Amino acid sequence: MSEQISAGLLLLGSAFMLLAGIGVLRLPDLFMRLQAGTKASTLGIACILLGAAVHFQDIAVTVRAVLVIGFFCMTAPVGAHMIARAAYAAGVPLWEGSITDELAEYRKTSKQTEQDAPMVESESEKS
Amino acid sequence: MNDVVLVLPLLIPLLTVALSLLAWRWIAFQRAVALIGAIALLGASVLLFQRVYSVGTIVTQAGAWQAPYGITLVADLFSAIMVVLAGIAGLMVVVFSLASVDKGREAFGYYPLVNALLLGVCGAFLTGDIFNLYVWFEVMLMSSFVLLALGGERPQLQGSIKYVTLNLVSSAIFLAAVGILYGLTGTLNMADLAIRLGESDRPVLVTAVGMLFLVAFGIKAAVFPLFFWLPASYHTPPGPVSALFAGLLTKVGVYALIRMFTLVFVQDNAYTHTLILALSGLTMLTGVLGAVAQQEFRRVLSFHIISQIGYMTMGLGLAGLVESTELATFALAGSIFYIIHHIIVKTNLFLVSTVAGKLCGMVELKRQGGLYLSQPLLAFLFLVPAMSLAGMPPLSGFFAKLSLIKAGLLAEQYLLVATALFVGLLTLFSMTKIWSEAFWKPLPEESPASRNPPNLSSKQMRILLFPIGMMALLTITIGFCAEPVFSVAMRAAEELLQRDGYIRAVMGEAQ
Amino acid sequence: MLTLLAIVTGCLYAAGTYMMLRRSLFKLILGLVLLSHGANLLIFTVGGLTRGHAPVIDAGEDVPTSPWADPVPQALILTAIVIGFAVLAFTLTLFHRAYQTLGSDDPDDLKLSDQ
Amino acid sequence: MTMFLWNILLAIVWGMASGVFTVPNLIFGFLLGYFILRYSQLFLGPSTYFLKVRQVVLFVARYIWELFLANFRVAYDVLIPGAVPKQRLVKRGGPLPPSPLRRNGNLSPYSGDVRAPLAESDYICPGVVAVPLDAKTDIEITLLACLITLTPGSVSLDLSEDRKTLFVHAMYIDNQDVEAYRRSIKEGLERRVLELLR
Amino acid sequence: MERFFELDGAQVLGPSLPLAIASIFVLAIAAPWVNRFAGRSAGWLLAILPFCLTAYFASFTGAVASGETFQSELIWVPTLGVNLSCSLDGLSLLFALLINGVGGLVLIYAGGYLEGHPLLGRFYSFLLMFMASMLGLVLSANLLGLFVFWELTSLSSYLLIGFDQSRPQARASALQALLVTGGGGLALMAGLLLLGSAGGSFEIALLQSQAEHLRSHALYVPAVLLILAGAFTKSAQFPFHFWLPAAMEAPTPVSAYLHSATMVKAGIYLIARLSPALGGTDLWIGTVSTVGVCTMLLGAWLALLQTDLKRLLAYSTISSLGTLTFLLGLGGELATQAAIAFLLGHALYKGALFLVAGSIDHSTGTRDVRVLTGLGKVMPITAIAAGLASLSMAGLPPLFGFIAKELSYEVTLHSSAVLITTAAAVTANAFLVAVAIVVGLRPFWGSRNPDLQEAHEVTTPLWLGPVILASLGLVFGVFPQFIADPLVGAASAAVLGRDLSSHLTLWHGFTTALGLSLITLSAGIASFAIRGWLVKAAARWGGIFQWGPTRWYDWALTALNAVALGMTRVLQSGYLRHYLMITLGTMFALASYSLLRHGALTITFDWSDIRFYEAGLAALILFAVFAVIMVKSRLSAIMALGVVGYGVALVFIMYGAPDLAMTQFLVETLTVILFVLVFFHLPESTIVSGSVSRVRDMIISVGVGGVMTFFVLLSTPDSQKALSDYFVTNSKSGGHGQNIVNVILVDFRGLDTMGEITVLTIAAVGVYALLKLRRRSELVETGSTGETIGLVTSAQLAIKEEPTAESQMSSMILCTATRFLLPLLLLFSFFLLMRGHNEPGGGFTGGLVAAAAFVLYRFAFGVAEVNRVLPFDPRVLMGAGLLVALCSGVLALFAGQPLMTGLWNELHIPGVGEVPLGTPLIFDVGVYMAVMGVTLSIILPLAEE
Amino acid sequence: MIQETTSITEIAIGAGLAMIGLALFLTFIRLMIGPTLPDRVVALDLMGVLAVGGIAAYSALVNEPVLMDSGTVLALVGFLGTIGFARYLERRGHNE
Ligand code: NA
Ligand code: NA
Repeated sequence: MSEQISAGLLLLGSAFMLLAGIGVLRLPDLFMRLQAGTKASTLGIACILLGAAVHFQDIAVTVRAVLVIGFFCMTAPVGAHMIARAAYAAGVPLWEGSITDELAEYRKTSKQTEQDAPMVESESEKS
Repeated sequence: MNDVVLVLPLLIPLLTVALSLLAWRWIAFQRAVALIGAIALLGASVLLFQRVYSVGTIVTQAGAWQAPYGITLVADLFSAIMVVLAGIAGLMVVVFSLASVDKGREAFGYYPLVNALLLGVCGAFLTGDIFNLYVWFEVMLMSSFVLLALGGERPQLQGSIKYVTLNLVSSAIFLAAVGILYGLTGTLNMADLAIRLGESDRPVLVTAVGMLFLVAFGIKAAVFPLFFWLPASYHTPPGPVSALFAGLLTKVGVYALIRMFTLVFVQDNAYTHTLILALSGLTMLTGVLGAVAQQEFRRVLSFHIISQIGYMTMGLGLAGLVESTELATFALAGSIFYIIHHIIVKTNLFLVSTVAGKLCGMVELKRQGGLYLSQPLLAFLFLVPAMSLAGMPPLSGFFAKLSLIKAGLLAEQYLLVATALFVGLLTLFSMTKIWSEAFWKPLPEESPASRNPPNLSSKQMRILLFPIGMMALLTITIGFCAEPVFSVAMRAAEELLQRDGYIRAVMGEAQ
Repeated sequence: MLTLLAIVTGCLYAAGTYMMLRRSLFKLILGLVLLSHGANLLIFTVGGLTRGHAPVIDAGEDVPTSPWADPVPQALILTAIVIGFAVLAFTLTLFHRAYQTLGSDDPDDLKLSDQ
Repeated sequence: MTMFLWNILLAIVWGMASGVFTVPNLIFGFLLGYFILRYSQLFLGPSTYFLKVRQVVLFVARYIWELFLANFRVAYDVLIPGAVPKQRLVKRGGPLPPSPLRRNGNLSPYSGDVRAPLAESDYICPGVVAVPLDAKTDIEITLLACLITLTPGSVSLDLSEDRKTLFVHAMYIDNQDVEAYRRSIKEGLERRVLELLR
Repeated sequence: MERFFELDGAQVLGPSLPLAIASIFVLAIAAPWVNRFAGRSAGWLLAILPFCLTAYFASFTGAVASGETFQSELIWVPTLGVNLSCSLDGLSLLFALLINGVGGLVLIYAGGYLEGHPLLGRFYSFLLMFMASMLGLVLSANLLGLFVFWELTSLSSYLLIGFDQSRPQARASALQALLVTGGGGLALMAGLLLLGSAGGSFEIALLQSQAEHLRSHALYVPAVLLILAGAFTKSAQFPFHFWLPAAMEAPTPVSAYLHSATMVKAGIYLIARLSPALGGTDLWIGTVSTVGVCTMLLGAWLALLQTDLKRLLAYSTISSLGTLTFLLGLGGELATQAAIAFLLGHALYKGALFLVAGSIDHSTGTRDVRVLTGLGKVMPITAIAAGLASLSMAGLPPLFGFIAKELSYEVTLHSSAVLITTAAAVTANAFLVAVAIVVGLRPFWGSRNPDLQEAHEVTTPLWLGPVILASLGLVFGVFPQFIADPLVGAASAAVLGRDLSSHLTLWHGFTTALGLSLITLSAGIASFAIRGWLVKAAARWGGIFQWGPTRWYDWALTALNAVALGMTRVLQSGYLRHYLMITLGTMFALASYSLLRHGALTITFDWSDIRFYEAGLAALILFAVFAVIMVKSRLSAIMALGVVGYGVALVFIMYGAPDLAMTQFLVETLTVILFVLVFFHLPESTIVSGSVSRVRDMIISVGVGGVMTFFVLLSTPDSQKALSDYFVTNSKSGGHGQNIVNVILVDFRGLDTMGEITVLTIAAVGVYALLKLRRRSELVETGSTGETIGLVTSAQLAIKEEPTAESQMSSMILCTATRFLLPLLLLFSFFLLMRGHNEPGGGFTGGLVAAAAFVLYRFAFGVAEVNRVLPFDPRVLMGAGLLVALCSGVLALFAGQPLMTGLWNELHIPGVGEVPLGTPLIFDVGVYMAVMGVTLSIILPLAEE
Repeated sequence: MIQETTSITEIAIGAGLAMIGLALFLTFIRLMIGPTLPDRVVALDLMGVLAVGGIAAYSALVNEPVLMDSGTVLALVGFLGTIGFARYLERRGHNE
């Protein structure tokens, strides 16, 4: 039974990994590639680690697997956020099919208000 | 067997490094520690020498793991001699540094770096393990990298880049060769390697690996055509650093060559040692011609290092080629004597060049001058090592050259002897060039020193001249006491050539 | 597998050499790193290859389960890697400083100290 | 919190008692302890622990479920030929085509507006959306941002300087309805996070 | 090697002869002080010793004349065959007397000549040093001992010729003399060594006793040629004669002493000394006498053409030296006696004449013979001395020169080539008569040149020497029997190696030789008369002499410099790429030739046992390597490099090396971060090398790579794994650890690790210093302070950091996450450290992870904040780590165990049981601290940039 | 201990390793083609994660749990590298 579970988890995880790889290659802009790369791989790694834990059936391995999964869940989004933020700040373009960019609007207005008045008016507050 | 005296030359500099780092901001403490450490190192090395001289090769198995399993530290007479020389050069350079190194460098680890360099050098001399040798080489190299670049002046950086790059290539080759040796034999202990390579069923491969070592150590020793890093860099750092490098670093390469090609790679001497001999001749010649072409005090000296490395390897080459054991011993003893002579003389010449540079305010010989009149003591103290380098009797260099040339003649290597003699003449030529330009010639008008004379306090001057004087005295002493020194070299050479003693000492009953 | 790794090692050496001969200090360092990877892999390979089994003794036993990988090359390489890191850190900084001071990344502009 | 520690203690005690320190056994011990503790509320007095545990379990379960769903959605887009607009794939490595949404210069006449998607795809409809925050503390904001990022299809891009707005890059703004998307985050994930933490 | 050879029947003197030499050396050292304290009388004081020694040596004349030899044994470096043993026979005695006698007079003379000269003390010193060396040379019984002194005379000559160092000409002449004699000296050394190996000893007496053996030895010809080369250079024989006239740059006492009376005769001495052992063969006679004749003629002719007093004398000295060589080359009783007599006579008159020339120069300020006339009245004493000396030189009876010349004519008349030799001798002597008139008589004749108003008689020290020397010429001429046997006879006997009695007489009767003397005299007077015409004629043909050896010397120097410069330019080109190419090419060439020189090698390529993921991994690494080479962007190259590193780490994992992989992952990531930090500023490099150089580089690279591949394939291990077997079996029992790699690192091969953390520490210091230690001019951009070589630390200048931009840019999300991650990572690093001995991990990985935690903190919060959080200076932490590691290793020493021996103790922890605790674990803690300190020391300052 | 008979786990892991390997190659392509620096950073980050997965799968394949620890370390420093790049990006911009 556990053999099947671990095999399944490992396969599923690997599939997600592959998905991440394909996504990173195929998606049209950085932000979308980032999404595919971060999330599918996090899910994939979680599955693989769980599969390995099931495979070994060892408390120490399991604890470490769980800790690493936790670690990934903590760091992967932070990392993705950091790249996205930096990329956006550095002016990496969005895909031409994007329908809205409210951050750009916010930046523009806050720059203006910095000069004109201290009031900060964001896109979201308008809506 | 457990000899504390064998590990002291490693522990003392390491302790000074650690203490200096702990007191990172307390420079006065670092100076004191460096001085005490250097004195202690010299003392320990003399003790070690005494011990080895009286009881023969001594061995300690680090971690109490029997050879070939652990790392063996071993001091035979050759190692002990080298360690003493390192101790002498180290102490002299540290004393000299006290009065000549600027505050900035002192604040950024100058003294711990010097000690780390000495650590690496002593480690390389004392280890009996090929990979451990690599590690000590790296300690030495890394310290030399930093010492060379410390201060970050333009020529320093330029020189450092070449020095670092070429030495890293050497390290990479060394490392690969060690790996291959391990693959071939499954051991790292040099004595064990000597046994196993002798039994190897792949002699061609063994020789080829030997070539890798030849190149790796040849780079460190600055042998033709692998010497480029040396003239590119040695004249760039502060004087005492150059002096330490000039005295010790290439000699570690020579030491390693001698060790490897008398202990480990002796299966195909007709091939390997002929090669070494050919390289020796070319090294002498290219080095000295390079020196002739130079117009700067330290650059001249730098090229001379190369030229003299040729002499040192010449003895090794001869020792591997001649039939008679007696002659082989004699030739190798010539090499060892040459090394002894060279370390002291070369270190001293670089120190003199530093003082000359400080006094004249410039390094180019053309713009130096007048020291014969203004600094008679310095002039005399230059003349002693310079003439010794040129092989003038009764100074140390004469006996060094004499023994090698004699060995060459007895081995009927006439072309090499002719080269060596010619190179000797050119050495004399460039030493007199320095003498004539920096000392005899009046100080040129355009020299900065003639406008604003250097302000070296007499106390500073005394500290600067003390090590120079001591080493000049040593040069003269070696000349006058050439017999005892040479007979020690003979004994060391004998031990090197009769590998069994070394192997038995290291391997103990395990063999 | 030995054959494959031998070729990879050779390629690392070749690439390292080639990079070092370019006219750029940056590539020179890349070359050095490749060379040191090559050396590490070489030691690893000639030390003998054993699939999968680390030289770690399981709890309650006295020797590792056979066949174990040879721990000696591993220790050597570990030392070499760490030394290599130290050397690289220094070299990088040196080249960085050299670039700042000399204003060039071209090693051919470094002739001053030889002439 | 004390209850949680008690629970763990009970699990360990169970492990020691049974002498088997395997994962399933410990989990079993934990569950056993949970129900014992829950029962002992009767004489120990009520605790928020059990509510929180239920919340966490539900939250995690739902989150993981959403994670899977979202991942499959991305998988579809990525895997199905044609889902990803082709003209972008042709231009690998080359310079990017001029885009009205590129932020440099004054080329942002559409900001704040919704514009028609360029792609043939019905699925991918990306954009940067500003989400006003009710979350206040560092931990709340961070957790929310991380969870948003961890959900496929959205990445937390940046936080406004007054920490009141989170900008999210979304891959699927369904029906090109930005407001609906904003709402789905505010009333979905943010609400649940705040419930959990407060 | 060789034992000191004791001549049968020699008198052993004890150390008195070496002591005589040493005493002069000691005096040489003391001379400057003597000069300082004794002032004007220093010359007199210093001369006491040489005069005493003259008397001392004179006391041997009787015994020596009766055929005795005295020896002093002093072993110096027997292993090399160098001994200071001395022997005193007739030849040595003659020289010893000359050296000390003339030397004493010259010292007195110098006191007057250089009175008030600031460097007079040094002058005395050098002169005495020469005197001692020369004495040593002639007393040495050992060839190599002789050589030692030989070289010392060259050196002292160098210092004396260049005594007036401010003049470029003096320096050049000194160098020329040194190079010529030094070069000869090296040839001599080789020759002596060959001779020694042929004869099995360097003791002259022993060599003499086996002359037959030597002359038939295979090494005879090269030995003789090399030795003669040495002798000829020293004694200014053609074509090496040119240095001697140039050496006239030296102060006149030097010329008188070294360059006429003594040093230049060292070559003559050597030829004489070795002729019993080596002489008598055709080679010897032919070479020596031919060179002698040529030198004799050339010197005499050139002497006649000079206008400078000293140069006249110098060329005439060359001629005389030629005569001596010629005579010695002929060999035989008569020739030898003639040579010895000539040598003595020449030393006396030429020394005197040189000193006179110096006096004239001192008195009038000029040495130009064209203006020097009529000084006889103002300088009567000098004139008398000059007259006597020049008459002796001209060979007029009753002066000693006459006897010597008569003897030499006797020799030529009895030689095999009577006509040529006699004609040559007469010609040369005739010219020398003219020269004698020019230097010794002309300046004092006739009316005084009005330009020489200041001329005056010289002081006592200046006339004493010439007068004594010249008078001796007269005394010996009138009473030749005084010196016939004791000096000339004994010396000749020594040269010949057999007893003989000498019969020197002033008057032989009307012989052919007397006739030749008359011819010589009249021809000499005639050539003096037509000297002006001769000079003009020579000037017309002077072009020939432009092609003389002086030119050769200049050419040789120019060529040497050109070759040296050219070679150095080519080899030491300054191009790092060339250096690398040559270095790597050498490695490739040597390795591949060594592999292939015994024919082709069989290499087996085994593709069978490859799993698909292994192939995939290899392919990934190769792609990445290819990418590193090909990509244009720096960042891409760095990332590709990272992929290579990760790929290698995966290889490590595949073959069971988790520790290695861990370290590699950590190091690789830090490397990439370092690269990024450093190349933050750098622009892309735009230089693309040409296709030719690319192909060339590719060939070298493929060669290097190919060789390495072959090495790997060829050196597959046999099953001999003694080392690892031992480690595996002893790891747990002896090393108390289950992770064998870690046990190797901290215990079996702990010394490696000790060295390694030292390397790390040094590198960290280096990085820190490179970044923080700046030139003042670099920091003060304006450069208003001008040229300062001094260095300043950035702390001293307190560069303002800009924390504002940094903190603004930081993401709150990252900061919050980091607050949680930092303790977590530190905990993990401790975990790695603690378990490292038993499972993958250890001090390195632990330290690196701990450092990584702080680096992360720095990325989130900036430099200032991380400095606040860090409880220690990273440099101090490194030092502490080193110290801990060191102490853990040293503890064993106190327990009487070898360095780094693990000391273990079972620690009872209630509930857990026995926990082994040992010094290797402490060592690992030291490693942890050092690695952490190092990494922080490297990365934090770089991140500040 | 690699078992002689092929178990279901082995098949699954083999397939998994193949998928991960494929993913690595695809990601590597993205690393090389960019076009922007953040693209490369994303790719490199992903390669690290893929490697962790590969290590875990491989350690299950050869039944050697100690190998997994190196994966743990990689996960840890991979994050550090990504953050480093991100900081670099913020300062430098995407133009490399
Ligand atoms: Na390395
Ligand atoms: Na190590």
